[in-house]
Amino acid sequence: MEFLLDFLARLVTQFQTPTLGFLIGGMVIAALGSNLKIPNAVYQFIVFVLLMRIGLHGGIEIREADFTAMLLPALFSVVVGVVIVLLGSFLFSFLPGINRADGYATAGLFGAVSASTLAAAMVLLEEESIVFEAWVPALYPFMDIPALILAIVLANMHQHKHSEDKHSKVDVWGIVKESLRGSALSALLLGLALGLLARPDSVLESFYDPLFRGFLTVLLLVMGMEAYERLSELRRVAHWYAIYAFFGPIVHGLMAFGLGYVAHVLVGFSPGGVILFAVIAASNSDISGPPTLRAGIPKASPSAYIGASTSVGTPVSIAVCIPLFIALAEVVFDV
Amino acid sequence: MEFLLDFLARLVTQFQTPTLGFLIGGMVIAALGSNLKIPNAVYQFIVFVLLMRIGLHGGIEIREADFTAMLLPALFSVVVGVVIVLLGSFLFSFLPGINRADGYATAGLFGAVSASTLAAAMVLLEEESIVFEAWVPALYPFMDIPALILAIVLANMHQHKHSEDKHSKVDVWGIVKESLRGSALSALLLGLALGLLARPDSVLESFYDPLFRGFLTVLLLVMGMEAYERLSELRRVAHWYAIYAFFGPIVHGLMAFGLGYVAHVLVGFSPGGVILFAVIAASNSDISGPPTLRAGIPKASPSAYIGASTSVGTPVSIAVCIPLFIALAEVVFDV
Amino acid sequence: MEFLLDFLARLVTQFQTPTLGFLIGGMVIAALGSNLKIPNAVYQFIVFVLLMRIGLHGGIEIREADFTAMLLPALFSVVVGVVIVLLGSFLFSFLPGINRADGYATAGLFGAVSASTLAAAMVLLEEESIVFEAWVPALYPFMDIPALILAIVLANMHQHKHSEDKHSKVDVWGIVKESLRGSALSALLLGLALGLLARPDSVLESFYDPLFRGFLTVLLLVMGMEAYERLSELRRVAHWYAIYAFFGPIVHGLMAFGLGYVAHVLVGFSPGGVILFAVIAASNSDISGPPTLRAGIPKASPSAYIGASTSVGTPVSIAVCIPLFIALAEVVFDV
Amino acid sequence: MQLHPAEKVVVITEKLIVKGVVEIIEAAGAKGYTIIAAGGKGSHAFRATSERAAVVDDFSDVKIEVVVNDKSMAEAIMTKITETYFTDYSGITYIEYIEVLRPSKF
Amino acid sequence: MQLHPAEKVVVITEKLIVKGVVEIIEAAGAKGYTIIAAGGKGSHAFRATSERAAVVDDFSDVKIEVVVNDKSMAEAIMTKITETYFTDYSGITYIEYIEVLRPSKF
Amino acid sequence: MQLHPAEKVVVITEKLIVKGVVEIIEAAGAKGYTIIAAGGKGSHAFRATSERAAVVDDFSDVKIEVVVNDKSMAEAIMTKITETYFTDYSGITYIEYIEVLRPSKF
Ligand SMILES: Nc1ncnc2c1ncn2[C@@H]1O[C@H](COP(=O)(O)O)[C@@H](O)[C@H]1O
Ligand SMILES: Nc1ncnc2c1ncn2[C@@H]1O[C@H](COP(=O)(O)O)[C@@H](O)[C@H]1O
Ligand SMILES: Nc1ncnc2c1ncn2[C@@H]1O[C@H](COP(=O)(O)O)[C@@H](O)[C@H]1O
Ligand code: NA
Ligand code: NA
Ligand code: NA
Repeated sequence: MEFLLDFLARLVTQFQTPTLGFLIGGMVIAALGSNLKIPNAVYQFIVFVLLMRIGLHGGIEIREADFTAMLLPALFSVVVGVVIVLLGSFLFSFLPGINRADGYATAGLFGAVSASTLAAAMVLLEEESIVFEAWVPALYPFMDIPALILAIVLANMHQHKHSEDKHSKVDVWGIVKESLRGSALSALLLGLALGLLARPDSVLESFYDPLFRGFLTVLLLVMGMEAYERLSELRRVAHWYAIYAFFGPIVHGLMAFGLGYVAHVLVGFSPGGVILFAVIAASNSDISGPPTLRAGIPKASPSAYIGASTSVGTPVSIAVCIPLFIALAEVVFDV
Repeated sequence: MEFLLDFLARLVTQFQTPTLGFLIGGMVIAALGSNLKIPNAVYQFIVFVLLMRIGLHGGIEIREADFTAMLLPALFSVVVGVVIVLLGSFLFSFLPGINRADGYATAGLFGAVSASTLAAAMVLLEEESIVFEAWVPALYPFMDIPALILAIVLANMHQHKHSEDKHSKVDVWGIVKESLRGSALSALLLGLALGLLARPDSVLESFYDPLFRGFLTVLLLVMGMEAYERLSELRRVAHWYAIYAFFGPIVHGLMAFGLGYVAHVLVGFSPGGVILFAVIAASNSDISGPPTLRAGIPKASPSAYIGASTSVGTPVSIAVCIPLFIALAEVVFDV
Repeated sequence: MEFLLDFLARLVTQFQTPTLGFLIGGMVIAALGSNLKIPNAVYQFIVFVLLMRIGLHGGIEIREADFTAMLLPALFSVVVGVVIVLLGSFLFSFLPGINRADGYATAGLFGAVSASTLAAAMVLLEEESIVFEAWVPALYPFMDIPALILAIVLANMHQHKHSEDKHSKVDVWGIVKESLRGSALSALLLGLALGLLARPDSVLESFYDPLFRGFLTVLLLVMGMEAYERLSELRRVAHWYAIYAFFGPIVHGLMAFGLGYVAHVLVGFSPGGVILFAVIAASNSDISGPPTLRAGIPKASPSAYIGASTSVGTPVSIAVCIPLFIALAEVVFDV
Repeated sequence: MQLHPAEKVVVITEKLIVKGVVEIIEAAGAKGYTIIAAGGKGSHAFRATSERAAVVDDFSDVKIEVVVNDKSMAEAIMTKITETYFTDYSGITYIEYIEVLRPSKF
Repeated sequence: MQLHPAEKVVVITEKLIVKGVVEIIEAAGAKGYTIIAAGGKGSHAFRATSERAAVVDDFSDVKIEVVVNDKSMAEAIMTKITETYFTDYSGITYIEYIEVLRPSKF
Repeated sequence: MQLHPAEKVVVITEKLIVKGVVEIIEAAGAKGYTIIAAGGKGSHAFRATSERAAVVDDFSDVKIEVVVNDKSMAEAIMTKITETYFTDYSGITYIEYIEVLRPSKF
């Protein structure tokens, strides 16, 4: 009861944070037909700066981190990514009116990770002064890549069973490479490497840190506008996608929260880390996932998976899941 | 006499402020044929950040503002916008060699408001430590929209009188919507709403504020380059446009200054507010006005109104009007 | 011996500075086939901000600078630019398999100056707290323009000797104008003028300064990516270009270091100034030089000169020359 | 595969009226269109491409291409756009004869 | 100078598969190609031009043009691209008949 | 309305020389032209489109299109551009036969 009140209070406050305010603002002005546009070049640079900042921070921290502490969360990331895809694929295979390829692709996208959601969660945790291990964002690829690979492999196995062409094999290593080469993961990993090997502390403080929050507001504005604009695509596909996109993030995040709790008990994973880990799981890939899936499961219609993810999944993971997991952590860890 | 000296001294100092320096610098390098270019994507983002910052500030202030204090200035804004358009239309209808449609469009543009001029005035007032009510920039739409609507309505009424087609009516609500949807007003109003409802104070301070002045210098550089480049268009149309564009801003601003003074006496409108109000009146729309007028008065030639506004009107309203009204305020209010 | 150790130590530290880290990072991710891209619009804006900041700083300093102190370094800049081109042209005329026009163009590019290398050196000197006269970057055009003109004149003279068309003359004034109009020099000179005439100190501090270092990291990332991507072009031309591009910067820089030392003795040119002067000489033009040369020596193949400069010359001048000249200055000036 | 004759209508006009032009194209029954950012010069002022900062962004050009396989539809589109817009707005339109692979797509 | 007949193959498709399309073009023996950023609408979803922020950037359109002077090569390129990609990816292809100045370049 | 035959000259070349190419076009008497940003590959190096950061921005391609209704003017433009630039600069030019609505505009 207290938990519910706390969550609701948090939800209300959350709606007043700039983070969520810009997301909703974007939806509203798109719905009102505003001609405001953020140029694509600027948007791409914003994403670069956010991921570089996350990477640099992570890299600097990892320098003195205890590697063994990361092992279990990394392993759990793989597990969560895989389970989400299996669960989603299984679900979609039962639902009526779902093209199987679309189902695998959607499950893959929800197993994968969103950099924007991750950044939003980090800002909110920082605002609430909830600390977390700075290497937690580096769990990103450990969940993202297995999820994408698994979805593509499953889709291809399924197609093979139903086609004569038994020859072509799924190029797993190719998918790994494509994922790592995607603009989001490249920037994150480059940042990690530079944080680890170069000494970027001063430029991080004077440039990447101050831009981080501001750029995030612009990014969320864009996400909000896109969420509205893609609704029409979502409407053209089965409504199961919308339902999955609404409940998926919550379920996935709770699952990860549970595993995070186990890591907390076993290796002292911090409460903030558990929250962030749950948000990573709840998030669904927006920048890098779609092209990888488009290339890997060409039979799947992007309208289905992008619509579900952009219009419902991301707003839910930012607006519902982040405050929910913070409230939950307060109950569980008494932070 | 003392006033004149003060204004001239101020004009000279003004020419040394970065604000005006960048405007003139832009003109000079364009005149010298420089290949320097600010990419359009960056320019659009700069405009967004400026308006968002103005809006956020305004919204935050309005939270605790006394609404009644805003009523009279808002009303006066509508009056000024309307009077400028009536005056201009009347004038142009007497001048020889002026296409009537062009006259209405030009009057509309000078009745409407420029976000860049507004931003420049705010920076200069802040530099001179002259305070103003933070909701003053929110008067923008109260002057802008009536001016644009009136110009379009007048142009259409005139055309109907002289054409057989008596059927089409002017879609006033459509013009209001188009104005509000324009990129400039959308950003300003979104900022206002977020300032009012979300709590963007920290991101405002860490991101939008520091970028504000810097981005303004870049914006003024672009305005300067455009002012020079559009001169050739201005030269191709009647020179009355140039004369109007030179004296219009001064006259319009003085008129508003007078009304602002009335508001000062009646409801305690601050001296800084009066200056800013006069500058808003003196300014002529650069970003949102032209497309609205192009759509609303298609018979008018953009060369006439954009040339007059960009090449003469904006430089005059920034370089002459702002220091003039500050000097005037010193005399009038003894600030 | 001690010097060598110091240089090597410095080289190792250098490899850990963000400056070089981003350059190498760019090469690495390009080599790994990353899809990360910095949009061109953003890149152009970054270059603008860097040069504007360098110019503003220089202009502010020149206000109170002793002009006579600048005379000798300015003269030496012309000398260095001219000598580099003569030396290079002479060399390439002896090497086998080199198209003469390509040789002149390459020599011209290495005589000209790179704004990015200059900016990188400034940041590194500031990090090491080595002071230099703020007008040193203003030496840029004194070396850049003569080098470009001379290369173009030589190439045209050579072509005339070997063609029937004896009529067309080289338009020296045209080349000067084109150089000054190039986006890099325009921004630098505009900044200088504004620093001298306007009072941009506060916007410099609040906007251009904080962005300087951060934007430089992004610029170096782009340079690194380009360096790798242009390797394929370099491979298609004679390997002499690569050899010249490797040793040229070092030799040119040492030559300038010598002249800088003379200026140190004669007019008290600071040690930091000498280092920066040597780096300017070592650098090879990336933004403005290539278009000027393409227009001036159309017979030369851009693949040859751009490949050599971007893939080898710039990395060497940043990664080898800057630490080398700092180490050298420590020995020579005992700083 | 077999090539089939078809028509391509090209419209070059101000960005500002793209929405209206596209509505005409769709109303005429065309199944698709392609839009490309452009700049240029004609009887009206020079319009910059959208790369360079333009204070009034909506005044650069766009090139719109529509492939149809029905010449009367092509002509209808051209005529309707010309009549609706080209008295007041700048723009040109022309037709090219092309051959397509999958005629049912157009 | 003398004009020589040649063919221009046009392909409009998703940015995502440009690499593969270009490989087909080069494998067919074409000596060059031109790529232009585009947006548009067809039987699949509307694709924005690359100017407006798109969360998934790779999904805007590109227009690829290849000039060849061998009609069978033109047809081979069109057929191969259609067969390889246009079942799963959105896109159209058509051919135009043009005249070039320096036929050896193509 | 009535369609009239006309010619469209297309020039694809380096951004750097656009100014000179446009001067030739205007000197030849053409009443307008359209410019589109492009990238591509030919006998010279690959040129990126202007979207991706290029240290030397002027080296991407542009596509320039000129509609005229006088074939000799079209040929004059093509020949002049080829002779002036295409020995040293990269570029191609070709002509297409089109039909326009308002022939007096060209
Ligand atoms: N002769 C022409 N050839 C190619 N494009 C043209 C021509 N005339 C006009 N245009 C294009 O159409 C736009 C509008 O033309 P106008 O209505 O003549 O100002 C111009 O900005 C050019 O992009
Ligand atoms: N009839 C058409 N005319 C011009 N362009 C088209 C047409 N149909 C499709 N396109 C272009 O081809 C792309 C892919 O088409 P589709 O595969 O039908 O979705 C669209 O986004 C348009 O840019
Ligand atoms: N066969 C071709 N088809 C289409 N475009 C071409 C072709 N050849 C060259 N181009 C374009 O013309 C530019 C210059 O070509 P080149 O002079 O051969 O390097 C290239 O970058 C391409 O954009
Ligand atoms: Na996920
Ligand atoms: Na006004
Ligand atoms: Na040099």
